[in-house]
Amino acid sequence: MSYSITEPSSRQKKVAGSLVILYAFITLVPLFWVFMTGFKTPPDSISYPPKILFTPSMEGYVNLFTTRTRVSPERLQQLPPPANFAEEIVRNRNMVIVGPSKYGERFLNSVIIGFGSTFLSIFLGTLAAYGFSRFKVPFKDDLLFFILSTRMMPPIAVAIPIFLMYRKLGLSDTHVGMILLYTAVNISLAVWLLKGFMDEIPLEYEEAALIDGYTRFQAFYKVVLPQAATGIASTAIFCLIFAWNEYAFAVLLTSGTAQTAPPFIPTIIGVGGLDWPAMAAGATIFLLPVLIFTVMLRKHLLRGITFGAVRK
Amino acid sequence: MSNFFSGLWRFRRGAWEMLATLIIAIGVFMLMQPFAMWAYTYSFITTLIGTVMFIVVSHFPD
Amino acid sequence: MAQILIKDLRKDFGDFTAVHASTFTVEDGEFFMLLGPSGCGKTTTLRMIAGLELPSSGEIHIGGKEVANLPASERDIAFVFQMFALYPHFNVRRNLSYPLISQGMKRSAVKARVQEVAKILDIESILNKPVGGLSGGDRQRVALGRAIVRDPQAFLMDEPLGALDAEFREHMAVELRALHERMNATTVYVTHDQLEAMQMGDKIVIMNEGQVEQFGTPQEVYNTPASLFVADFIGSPSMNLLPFSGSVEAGASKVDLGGVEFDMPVQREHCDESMVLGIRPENISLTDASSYRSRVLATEYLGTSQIVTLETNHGAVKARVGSSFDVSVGDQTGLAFDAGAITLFNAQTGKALQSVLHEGVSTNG
Amino acid sequence: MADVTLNTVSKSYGPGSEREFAVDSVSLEIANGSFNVLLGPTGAGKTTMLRLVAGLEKPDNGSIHIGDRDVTGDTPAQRNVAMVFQQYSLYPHLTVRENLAFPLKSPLLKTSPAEIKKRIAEVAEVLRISDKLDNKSIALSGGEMQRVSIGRALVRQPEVFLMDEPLSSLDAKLRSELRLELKRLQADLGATVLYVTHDQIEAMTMATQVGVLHDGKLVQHGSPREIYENPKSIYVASRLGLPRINTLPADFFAGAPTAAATIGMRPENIVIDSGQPGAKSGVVDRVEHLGDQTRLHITVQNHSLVTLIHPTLNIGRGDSVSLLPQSPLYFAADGSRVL
Amino acid sequence: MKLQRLASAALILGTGYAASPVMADDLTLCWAAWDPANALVELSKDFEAQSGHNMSFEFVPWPNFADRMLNELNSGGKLCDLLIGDSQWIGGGAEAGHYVKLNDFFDSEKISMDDFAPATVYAYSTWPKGTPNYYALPAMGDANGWFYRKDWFEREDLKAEYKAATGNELGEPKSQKELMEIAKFFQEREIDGKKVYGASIFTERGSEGITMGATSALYPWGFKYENTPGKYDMEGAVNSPEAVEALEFYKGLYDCCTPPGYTDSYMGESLDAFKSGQVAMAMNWFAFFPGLYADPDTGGDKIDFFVNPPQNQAGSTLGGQGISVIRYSENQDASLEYIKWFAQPDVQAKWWSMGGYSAHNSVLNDPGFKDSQPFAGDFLVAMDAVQDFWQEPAYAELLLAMQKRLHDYVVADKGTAKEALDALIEDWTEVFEDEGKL
Amino acid sequence: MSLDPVEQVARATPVTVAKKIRGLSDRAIAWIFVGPTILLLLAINIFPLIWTINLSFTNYKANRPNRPVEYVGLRNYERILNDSDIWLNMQATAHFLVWTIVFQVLIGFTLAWLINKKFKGNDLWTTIIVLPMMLSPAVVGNFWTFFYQPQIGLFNYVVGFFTGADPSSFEMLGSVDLAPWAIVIVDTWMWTPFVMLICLAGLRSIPNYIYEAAAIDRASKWRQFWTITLPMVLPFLMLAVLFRGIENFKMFDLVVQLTGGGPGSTTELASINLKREAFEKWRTGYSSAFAIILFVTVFGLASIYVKALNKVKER
Repeated sequence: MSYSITEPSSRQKKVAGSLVILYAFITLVPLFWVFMTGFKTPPDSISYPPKILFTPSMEGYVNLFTTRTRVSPERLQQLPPPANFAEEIVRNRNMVIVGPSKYGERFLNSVIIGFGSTFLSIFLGTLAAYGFSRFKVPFKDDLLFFILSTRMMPPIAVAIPIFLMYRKLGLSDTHVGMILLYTAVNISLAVWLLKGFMDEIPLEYEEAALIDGYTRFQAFYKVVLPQAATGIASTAIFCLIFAWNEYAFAVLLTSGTAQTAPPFIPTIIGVGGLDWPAMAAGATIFLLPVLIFTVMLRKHLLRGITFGAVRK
Repeated sequence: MSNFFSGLWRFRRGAWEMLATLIIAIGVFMLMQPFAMWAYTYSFITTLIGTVMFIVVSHFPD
Repeated sequence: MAQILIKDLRKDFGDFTAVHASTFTVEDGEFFMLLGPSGCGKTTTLRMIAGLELPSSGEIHIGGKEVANLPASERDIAFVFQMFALYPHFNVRRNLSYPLISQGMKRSAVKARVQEVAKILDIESILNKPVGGLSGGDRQRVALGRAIVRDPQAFLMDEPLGALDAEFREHMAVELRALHERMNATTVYVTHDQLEAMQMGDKIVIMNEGQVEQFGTPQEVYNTPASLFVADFIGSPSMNLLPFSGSVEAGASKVDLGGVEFDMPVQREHCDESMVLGIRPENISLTDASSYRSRVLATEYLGTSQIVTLETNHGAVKARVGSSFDVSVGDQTGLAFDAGAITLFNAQTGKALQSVLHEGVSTNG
Repeated sequence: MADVTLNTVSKSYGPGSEREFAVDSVSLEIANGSFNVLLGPTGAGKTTMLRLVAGLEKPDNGSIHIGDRDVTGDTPAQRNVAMVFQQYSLYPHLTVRENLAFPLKSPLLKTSPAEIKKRIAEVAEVLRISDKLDNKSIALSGGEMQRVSIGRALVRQPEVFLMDEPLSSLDAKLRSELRLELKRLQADLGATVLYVTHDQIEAMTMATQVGVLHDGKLVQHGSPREIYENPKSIYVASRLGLPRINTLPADFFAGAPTAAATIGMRPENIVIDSGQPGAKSGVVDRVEHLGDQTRLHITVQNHSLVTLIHPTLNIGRGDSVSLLPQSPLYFAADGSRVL
Repeated sequence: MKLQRLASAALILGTGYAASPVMADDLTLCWAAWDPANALVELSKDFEAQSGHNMSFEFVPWPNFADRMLNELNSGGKLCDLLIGDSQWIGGGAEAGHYVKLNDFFDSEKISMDDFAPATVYAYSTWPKGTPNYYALPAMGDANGWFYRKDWFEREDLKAEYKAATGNELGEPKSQKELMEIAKFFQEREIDGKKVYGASIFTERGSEGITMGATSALYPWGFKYENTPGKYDMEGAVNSPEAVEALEFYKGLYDCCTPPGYTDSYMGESLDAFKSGQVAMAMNWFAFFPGLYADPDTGGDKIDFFVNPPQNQAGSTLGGQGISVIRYSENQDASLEYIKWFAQPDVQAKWWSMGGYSAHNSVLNDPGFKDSQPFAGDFLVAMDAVQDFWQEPAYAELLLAMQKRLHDYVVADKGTAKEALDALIEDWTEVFEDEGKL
Repeated sequence: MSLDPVEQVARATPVTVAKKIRGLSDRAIAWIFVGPTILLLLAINIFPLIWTINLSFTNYKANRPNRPVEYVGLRNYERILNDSDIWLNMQATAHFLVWTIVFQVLIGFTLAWLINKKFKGNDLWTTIIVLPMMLSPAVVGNFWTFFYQPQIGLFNYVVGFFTGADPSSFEMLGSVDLAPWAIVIVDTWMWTPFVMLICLAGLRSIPNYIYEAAAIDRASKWRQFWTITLPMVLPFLMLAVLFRGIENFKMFDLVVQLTGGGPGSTTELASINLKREAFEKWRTGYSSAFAIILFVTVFGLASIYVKALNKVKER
């Protein structure tokens, strides 16, 4: 019998485990349902009672990536046989594909703006975090609070002046505008997180480098950066996820050219038969990277959500 | 409790921050409570006072 | 206060055995040291006595009552943790009251008792302070206070000075021992610091890899180590261990070390395997009269004495000589050993060979 | 190698009125090739002094010379000193070899790859870490790490070695081993070393010169023996020696000089049962058998004393003994030595 | 290394500019995402072939359309070169200068507004209303109408049952009240083993849905925005007894006869309810009718259409849009070229044939028009009696106030119809006061 | 060691480098590092904020650039703070805020407490539970509207399955009574893991020896929970509550996608109304005042939050 005061008994563990697993299932069911819906046909997706078993179909994905138009059966007859499976699925609904949908573009926008702003926030954030971590900056605490508080601001409220400013500067609905904006929002997280990571790198390393004949900048570059690499990487993922998921700014400040996926996905639904499978397919593709990143991040999750205050 | 009052008297950060926090909390409560319209009307100024006070007193010595 | 009796105590963690069948007795009122390097099972032993771990097998008697399978709360012992384990969200007074309130004592009685203990430990002035801001020493006192306040049958202490800095440790050790003199409570004290054990303990148990190596008073353990491990572990610098091969008969009183004969205590045991000769640094004298030659490698001045490191045919040997003794690096000198202080070990088993000197040496008590 | 001179160097920290001197106008000459230990408790200013010499801090006042160069305003890089830190001086993201090469690759030295290789090989040989060169530095044991740290300093061939408690994070056995090794290296290289510690054993065993610091001031500077046997103040006397020196009012025993307020007696310098006149009798509270020595805790007229006796003497608790000081040290009321 | 970083930073910044549409001859047309838009894509292929310009399209679903496009216009965005914007936007578009004034262009290209149906020109093109200042070319005529399950209406058993229950013949309703009667008849009726419901109507909260739906009841009852046009005297008009009755009727229709879950439904949901066979009747814009008719499952003989029934008078809610050139566009010439092309009678004819509702007289007045599609005749009838919402520059404020008051009353059961309309007058008064019009 | 070291250094250090190194004080370097971030934030946060304050005293409308702008003093604030409709928005916000926090704290703490039992595989399940909070709220809101469809939706079906009620007999999003709870449910599903993670960190920050000490001190499990576990997790819990409070006070994306504020104005949270005022009605001046009110509230809460953050950090 192995027993200790602080170690729960195996029975306790079993009970706790099963309750947690039960909750995990509650967590998973909606996600799983969305994933499945992506492979249903539109009629299957709205059947009552909801179908758990169904014949998988790529229709949702085809609809997601194409724009289609309805043609008369007569004309359908005259068309050459379908060139690919997508065409075939669409023809079955009396339609033809007229071109790609905007989803690809929006997804690409998400990627560009996501990575762009992440890069910029990490770049600026690393510098600032190093500055705050290592130097006596006047009003340091106030500056840090100010930086953090910018992240707490309601996006809609911030968007009002930004909208006017961007209109003046011609930055509305541009990638640059969105990258700058997301950078401004993300930089607080980046500074706080990275400062935490850098505080953990003992000062001695840099001092050793200084004595060894390196300048401050070189010491920063050769000694601090490599050691902060893990921290920088996880901070980057956090920034990326934020930019990836952001909706309010995107819906208010973009309309097409630089529009990201989140405001776009709800509009996939279409008119003339709500296209849930396409929406689900869009959501699935969009959520997948975040799911993967979350699993990668799980060790740093806590730091990320508490701005580095709580270490795990 | 007596610590709290002497802290206020001596302009110590802890006590004053507590007070400011309290005022902010009251302001936020007034903003969102479902009981009295007048409380809603004066919520903003209460929160504003609390917040400004917090910024000021956070520079008091510990 | 009570006697603690440990019998065949064993603890397994899965495949790993942390403590092998240990047996020893802590007499009533004794300051008892559990000494050993980290991972030797001393803390596990202590935790089993406390009831923080349940033993895999064996018996623990506290004050005549078999408690091996009772939870900690029913054993009536107090425990002082290495990290003090003060409740960080309480002030000093609440920390001290906690065990009393837990066992349902009346508030007024609690207050009086806390005051009393605070007086003993001289911490009355900090009773209302949060424990977070206290110095290491004060925390230590509060932790002790929390142990004392209950008036338990025994105190168990897990490296209580380990978290203090070196300067303060010395001071607290004296204070702790003085407290013991006053209260005379049975105390089991775990440490990895041999000096601390020697300084404070009435009795010492030395453990290694879950096994009890030796049991005895500090002097016994120092003078007559039961094994190579103990010889090396106790003392600073530790015992010089000179490996040699040869054979020793029971009754022999001389040993041949690389052609030089040394007197030694009369042996009670025969051994013809490879052996180790153990001699403490202060039992070596530098004299040209000896034919056992060596060269001085280094000298270290210590004020009261100096340590001379010498190169011999059997490896480096350290000798402790008077600080005024004139010796410098590179000198050639002979070495003489104090005949009564030599211990021979069987190099294979690591055990000391029985001799006149080693009568009564115990590996369990 | 070069000698180092500190000339009334001061350094203070803290805001306005609460400014405290970490180093208070210290002048010190460190001879070329000497092993200097700065000894003092936490907060005595010893690390600050080291950092001032390294250039990691700028002094408020005074000047620092290395060789005949005034380096007071120089950056650490310009001073050509090497420093071994208490811990963390190895870069965890680099291998041992890269760590050793790091100082050589600095923009100041820009050593050629061939030269780097050669020097690393030499140093690794000296420190017996040749087989560890390609390990990640975090994969090393504590002792190995500290050796590599020293190697990083050696490879530079600097003018001065600065060491900040390099052994304090190691366990006792390893510490005594490395102590000897360090001493040997220093002697072989003839290096100038400035070494900071709070461990009196390290100070006594390694130093050619010990500087005792107290509240930012250098109280005494001399050889270990000099400091132990001839302390300038009661403070210095109590820094060295284990157990600590016993202090009693000067008139406790007859024969004190008039200026003396305190008499200091090293534990080994108290004669037990001498039977001579002037001896005071006390009661033994506790006997500590430490093997190599036996300590007696004695109460003499409400004063506690610790003495050392030979382990073979058979004195037990409650015995009464008579005590007489042998070559005692006398101190004035301000703590200074009365000769 | 540092240089590399800078370079990549510049690259990322650069993509922002590179992605902006600056290439000439590449026109973007913005519209709502619905059936007619797909038709326009097909139609525009001719333009691409003729002009060499490249057309791309930005279609936004209706619930987001106004939001997104007005945002785009107000931010001075360059996303759209051409915009088919809602009729109510004309005022704001003209006043804030989002739209290019087309008079000179029309004159020089000999495009006459007389060639288009007057109601559409009035509603879709002019600002101030009724003056010859044109900011758009009528592109898509539209009104709110109804369609129903002809197959169910024609089932003898149901007909008999309906007759027995109400004493009337089951057929296209002739009045709003009859519409409700029919809807009640179908509500929760079991047809082919499936529970069906009466009617699907607009209840959407976010954009304009419930206003468009409720005005389809309000107009036939005789609802007026003002007592005297142009005076903004709303008291007694907006909350007239007829208006109150009409609103109560609409709520009644919502409460009695709509399928569950249709609390926030607009065009998409309406179509969905119909296509999935849940409802007997549904309200929607004429624009969808070609698509509905062509639907293989519920179209063809299974469907028929009727104009929004009159009550005290005939009245339909106006939809439809004109096409405008955006002033921020860098391709205004090419955009105008598109409009010129689009205004040609034969293009307009093709437009109608492909599913778009031309407003061109040559199409509408064609003798064959009425019978060209089952809903063509209804369309003409509807367009004769259309009314539009406020066409004020502050229309959004007016609309959103109405959305709130109507939804609060109809769906969220808050207060009475009178209270809702009174509150609406208050809201509107405030808006007009801010505007300086009161 | 052939070269004199002094010589060596002197040769290796070019004069310009030496000067440069000497020329840049630590303070200058600090500003080089910190400056760009501060500048960016000044440009994209502070300047606009000041602008907003200025606008809040005007009757400006962003969709009417040609209309004369007048300063109206505090009129916008007066209107907002005397508007009972906006007060109702605030109450809806409060309902959402209070209940999400209550549920998230209860469920989150319980989950953390269970996970802290360290059963086998708890890491894996924790990661799975955490997934929802990392997702895009807009997309989450969007697909939950699908689950909430009365006839075809999974939610109604599951509830119907377990309670026997007709799934189409209730409308989570369309009914005045249920809609406020519908958004609470989704927010709880999404953000409970957040509270759980922080509670877990709190629980794990309690060293085992504290419990051992308590056991030695003869405290019962019950007493241990109330006197040790709870008080020691409390700062963490505060942090979670404050953060969720701030986040839900400014909640927009999730609820917009779920109900859009409906039915009627039942779930019209402050941000949703603000968006309507600012970007649909384009009453820029008025909504700037509204924004400032939200700003100040959030800023006040954020100050408290940072205070709590530092408290936890000291652990």
